[in-house]
Amino acid sequence: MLDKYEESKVLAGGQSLVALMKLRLASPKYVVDITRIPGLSYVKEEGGKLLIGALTTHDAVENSPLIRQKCPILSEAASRIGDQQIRNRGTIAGTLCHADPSADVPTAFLALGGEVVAVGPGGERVIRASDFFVDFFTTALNPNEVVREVRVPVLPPKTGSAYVKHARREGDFAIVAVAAIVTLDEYGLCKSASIALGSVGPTPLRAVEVEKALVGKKLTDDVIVAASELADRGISPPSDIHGSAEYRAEMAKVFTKRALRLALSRIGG
Amino acid sequence: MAEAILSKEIPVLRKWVGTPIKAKEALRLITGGGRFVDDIKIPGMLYAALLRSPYAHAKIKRIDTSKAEKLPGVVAIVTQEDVLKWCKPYPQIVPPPADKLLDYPIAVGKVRFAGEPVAAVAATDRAIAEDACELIEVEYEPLPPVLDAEEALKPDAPLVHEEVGTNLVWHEVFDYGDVDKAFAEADKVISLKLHHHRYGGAPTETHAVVADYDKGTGVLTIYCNNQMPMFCMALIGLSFNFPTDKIRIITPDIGGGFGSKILSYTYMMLISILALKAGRAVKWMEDRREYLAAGTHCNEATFYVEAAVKKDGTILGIKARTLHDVGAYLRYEPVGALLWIQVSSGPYRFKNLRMDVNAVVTNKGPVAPIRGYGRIQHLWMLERTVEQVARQLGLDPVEVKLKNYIRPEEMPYVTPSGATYDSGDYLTALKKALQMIKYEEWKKKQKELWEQGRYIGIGAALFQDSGTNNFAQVRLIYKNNPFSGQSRMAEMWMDEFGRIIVAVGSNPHGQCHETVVSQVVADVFGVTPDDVFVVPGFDSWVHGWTGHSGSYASQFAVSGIGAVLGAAKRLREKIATIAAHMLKAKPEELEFKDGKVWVKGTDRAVAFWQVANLAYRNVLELPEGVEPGLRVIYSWKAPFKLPDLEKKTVNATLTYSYQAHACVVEVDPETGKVKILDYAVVDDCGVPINPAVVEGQVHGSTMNGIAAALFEEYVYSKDGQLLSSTFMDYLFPTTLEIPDIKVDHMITPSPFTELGTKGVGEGSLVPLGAIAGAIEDALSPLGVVITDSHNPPERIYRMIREAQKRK
Amino acid sequence: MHFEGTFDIKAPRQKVWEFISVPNNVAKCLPDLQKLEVLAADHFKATVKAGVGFVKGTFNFEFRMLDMQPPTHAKLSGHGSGTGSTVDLDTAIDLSDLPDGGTRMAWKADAKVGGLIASVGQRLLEGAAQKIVGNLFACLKKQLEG
Amino acid sequence: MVEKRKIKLKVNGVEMEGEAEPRTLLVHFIRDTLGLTGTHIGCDTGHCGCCTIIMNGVSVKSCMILAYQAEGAEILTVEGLAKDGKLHPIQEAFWENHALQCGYCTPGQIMSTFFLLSRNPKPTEEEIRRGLEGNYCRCTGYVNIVKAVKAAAEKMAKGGS
Repeated sequence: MLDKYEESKVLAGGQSLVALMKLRLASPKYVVDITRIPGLSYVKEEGGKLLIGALTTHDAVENSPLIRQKCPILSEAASRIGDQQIRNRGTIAGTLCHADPSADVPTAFLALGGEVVAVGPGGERVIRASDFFVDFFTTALNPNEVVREVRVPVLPPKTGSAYVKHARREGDFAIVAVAAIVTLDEYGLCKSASIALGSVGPTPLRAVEVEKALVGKKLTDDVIVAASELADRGISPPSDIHGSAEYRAEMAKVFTKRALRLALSRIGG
Repeated sequence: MAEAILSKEIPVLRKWVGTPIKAKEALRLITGGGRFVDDIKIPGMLYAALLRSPYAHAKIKRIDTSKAEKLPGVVAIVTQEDVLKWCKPYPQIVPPPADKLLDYPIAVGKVRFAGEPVAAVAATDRAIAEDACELIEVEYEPLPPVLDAEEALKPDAPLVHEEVGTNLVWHEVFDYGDVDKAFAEADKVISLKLHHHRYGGAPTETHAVVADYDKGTGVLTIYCNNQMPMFCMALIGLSFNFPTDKIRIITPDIGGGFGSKILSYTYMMLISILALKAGRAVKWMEDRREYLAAGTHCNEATFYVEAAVKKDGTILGIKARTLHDVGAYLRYEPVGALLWIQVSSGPYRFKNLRMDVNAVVTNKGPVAPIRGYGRIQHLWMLERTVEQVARQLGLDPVEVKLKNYIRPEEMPYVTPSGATYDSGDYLTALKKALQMIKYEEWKKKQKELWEQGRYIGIGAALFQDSGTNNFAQVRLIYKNNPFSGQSRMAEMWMDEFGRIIVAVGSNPHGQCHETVVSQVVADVFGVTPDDVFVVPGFDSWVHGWTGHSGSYASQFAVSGIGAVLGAAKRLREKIATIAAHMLKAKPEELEFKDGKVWVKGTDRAVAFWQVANLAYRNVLELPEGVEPGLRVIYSWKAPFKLPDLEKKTVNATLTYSYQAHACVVEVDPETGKVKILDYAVVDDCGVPINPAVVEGQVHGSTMNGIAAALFEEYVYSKDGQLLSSTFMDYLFPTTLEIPDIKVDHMITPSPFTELGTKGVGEGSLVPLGAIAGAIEDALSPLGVVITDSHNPPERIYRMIREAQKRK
Repeated sequence: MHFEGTFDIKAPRQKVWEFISVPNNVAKCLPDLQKLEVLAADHFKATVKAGVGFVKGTFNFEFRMLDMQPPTHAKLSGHGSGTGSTVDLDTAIDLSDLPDGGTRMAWKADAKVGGLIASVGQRLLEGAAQKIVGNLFACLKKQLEG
Repeated sequence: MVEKRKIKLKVNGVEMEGEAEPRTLLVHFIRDTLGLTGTHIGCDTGHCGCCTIIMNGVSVKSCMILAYQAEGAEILTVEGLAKDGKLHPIQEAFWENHALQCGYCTPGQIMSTFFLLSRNPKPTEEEIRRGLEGNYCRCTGYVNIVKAVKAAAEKMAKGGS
């Protein structure tokens, strides 16, 4: 159907799109409201993954006991979105497809190495987080595809995660946001580290250099501090009145450090 | 306390005055029954949208509305041609040459700031009107914009108004005491350059107008949310080619103002012209982007300050050169550049002051009389200066302030500029505020915390909230300005059933005038506030008004209540005369109680309705010479004098409320973000009529100040584009940014007002002073000096980095 | 906003010059060209669609080729409006020979954006503008070599 | 111009219907078509919360929803709170605590409080502040609003509707 209506835009909650339309920044010819499609709001566990219906609201993601227990960083990111009314209406697929690099959930989603299930005329396909975000407001979805389901891994034991953001006001888009997930091995060394940065480029970005500097090491504070210093590698932050590119680059380091400390402090036995 | 300030002329029982009764107007507002301009619907009403300039400075070469006119639903379009047909330029209050400045409700020939209206469309719905705006073709010739006051004064700077020939629209030097002597005798001279940023009122309701032209009667009714429309009437009357006797202005409930809703007279005229052209009623509701872009920002000011001081911190004198960036048009300016004269030495005792004042036009939004208008900039400058005096002398800022404060026994105190501070105890107030945040404990903790790398700072400041202004002060801008003083009109009547009704010429928007008036009147007539009906809103055909009427300059408790008391006295006397006749007693033997007039100490009484019946229907039984009816008007006039144009002194305001603020902040040294850990306010506005209303005003002005200090700034790009143009970037603080605000009160009655009341409301945004001081205190180990009134994280971060480099 | 770049084209300078001095060729490289109206050899109107992702606006541009110094230097200046915004674009192109017989094109572009996009799009504007301008010149190169 | 379409929904317990264009916002539909003007508009970008209503049990900003999306919805606006002349405890608490001045943001504040207390009857101060984050107020500094929400919670615990 999206083929039939060129220049159409899917509305999955509309907490971003409607605002842009009101400002007359976006004027799609057609708006397709999918919020009424039944059965697209759920959270379930299957094969080591959490399967989240496309239309699950941020509020539901924030408060889902399953997500809080098995993938707390996603709830944490969702809880930082806008305000209660926005979280009541906005959906997980909506914010992912909107692909604003300063939004909260996309950054956590990238760090988690999640995936989306896209449906189109040609059937279904799975797109990995690392391939999903293409540019500002641009994803790997074809114009005739919609997201049916979002999948994130159940975090393994000895894993700590944290989503932190630097913003002028609580609910604002981040000046810099960091999602950090670290897993320790039985010797207490860093088995894996996944760090994503928001608001420092056209899409959320993985802080690959930082991750490399952590894996295999004992995560002393010195190691964390040293690794965080690499957070400005390979980013291209925008400038606005709340933070210049240089400031964002510095804050990327600071908040990577803070996210890592917090994540580490959260690792249970 | 009460005794001292009991009215001499009328016995005001203090039963209701001073009681925090529930606000009468709140009932309709909590049930969705409030009526705001946007709620008004008139048959056949059209909806307007404005096309605004994308350029900060450009010639308008051509406007082509033909495509827009063809759009179905479009009824009328107004551009510069229509405006020139309907309007003369607005009168200006500046001396030549700036008095030649041409200002209209819409851009004529040239746009002078991004967001200036260029065309207005009326259509059958708002969306169509907006579509039509997109179809209007405007050919611009971009001109280089000038966006900074100092740049604007350079000889080669682009001219905002060619007809004026300079961007310097007003310059005056005010010299009080012997400044040169003070500087000659100084142990030390402290010099600073300071910048006070642009922020705004940002009421939750934006500007709105419904203009309804009735062909039959020729009457033009303007529904609006202007907060002093009858003052604006002077501007409208002098520039609008429409008979003033046929203009009726109505303000229903108003969703906040904070000074920014004083300048909407340009919109009142523009939408009226649209309605006249369309021949139908037109509604215009401003959207938030328009509100933020179109000005009504506060005065942006740059200060070059020098303070002459003694080693012990005694301030001998201050010299300041100030540059006020007033934006593209004067509108209410350069009053904002003058109003420091109400608080020239702030709470301090120094007598020698030289102010070199400059008002400059730029290609930014025009400024407006925002809460604390003109005084804030000056009081903030004094506060920064005094704290730097302390720091540069190695003294405690709090000690230096207390040392230099005016003493309570010196009240009433005449300032260098001739203002008379009526009453107050600044020292006690500041100490109280400091106790409320546990100043001593924090001072002790502070040192340890610094060692742990935590930057905690304490700030304290006291600003006056000067209320009830004397318009004669504008004669110090230009001697020919034909206004002076301050006045208010109230009308009061008892209907034939004995009910009391009051109409006051004010335009309240949260000040609860219906409530406080009914409290005062209830005490005069010995009834309850529920027995007194205060006509809501404002209607120029119903409410008595003078050219000073409106709600502004913290004064209703003085001027409005002054008029109400006067009217109540007249009505009471007339009722007493008739009642005395009915009771065969002398008026002075009577007392008013429970809806009856009694002969004191007896059980003889007549009910109000019986008196009213005589007055309205049974008129042959009225005593000799008493006119039928029970309806009176009273106009109150403040006891002001004209200024001394030689000395340039004036008693610019009647009352001086004040607030002492103290706060504790923590600065995150890695990010520059400031967190408020504790905040306390001590307020003294004389005798409160309704303490709950007063406390609400204190909370609000405190939030306003916190917002300005840490969150809200109008930022322009180097091309003159407003970058903080939505609530995404103009950071209105929420419940999560504003801390709980502790408030305590002092009551020092004003000797100059009948009930000892003082105006309250502007609270003079003291947080600008207190928070700047607290940040500077927190970062004192680094020697950071706060020179800007707005301190967002990146700015603080950079100052910290630079300081660390220096070390 | 100021952008600039340099790239080499495998084509002789005269050919490059002849190509870029023709409105039709230049217009082909404008983003998502909707409509082209050539008014003179150095003067044309173009309707384009530009933006980021689905946040796109339609702009009506008027371009003029100025200061033409064949075959070394040319200026293209355009004014566009749309989406409650205005765009003023000034580009300068300098051509020089390369030893291998190719041509080096050095370009500069200054863009001023006003109105809605400038005031609400600041976070994205610079990146977006850079892409659009970059693509324009990349496209010229492609056409000349292809 | 796209032609209008009829929308049916339940507002404050009453079945209502009216016509709207595809681009009509729910808040305009409620105010202009249904004539319920207690719900206000304070910005263009979904920040201020003046237009907050309860839609299908949750608080939403009616300026961020298209009228078409409300087809068949159950909506509660500030006009629907007081029952047969008796104020809702939240309204009483706002009045008694002087939690409003100009009153323009108040309906939104009250509807957000309604949702907050429906989900969390005994909120801490922090939870209250978080719950009302999406509702701007310029007059009160939020101090008395937070007080009022606490008071409302107590009233409702004592079994006031």
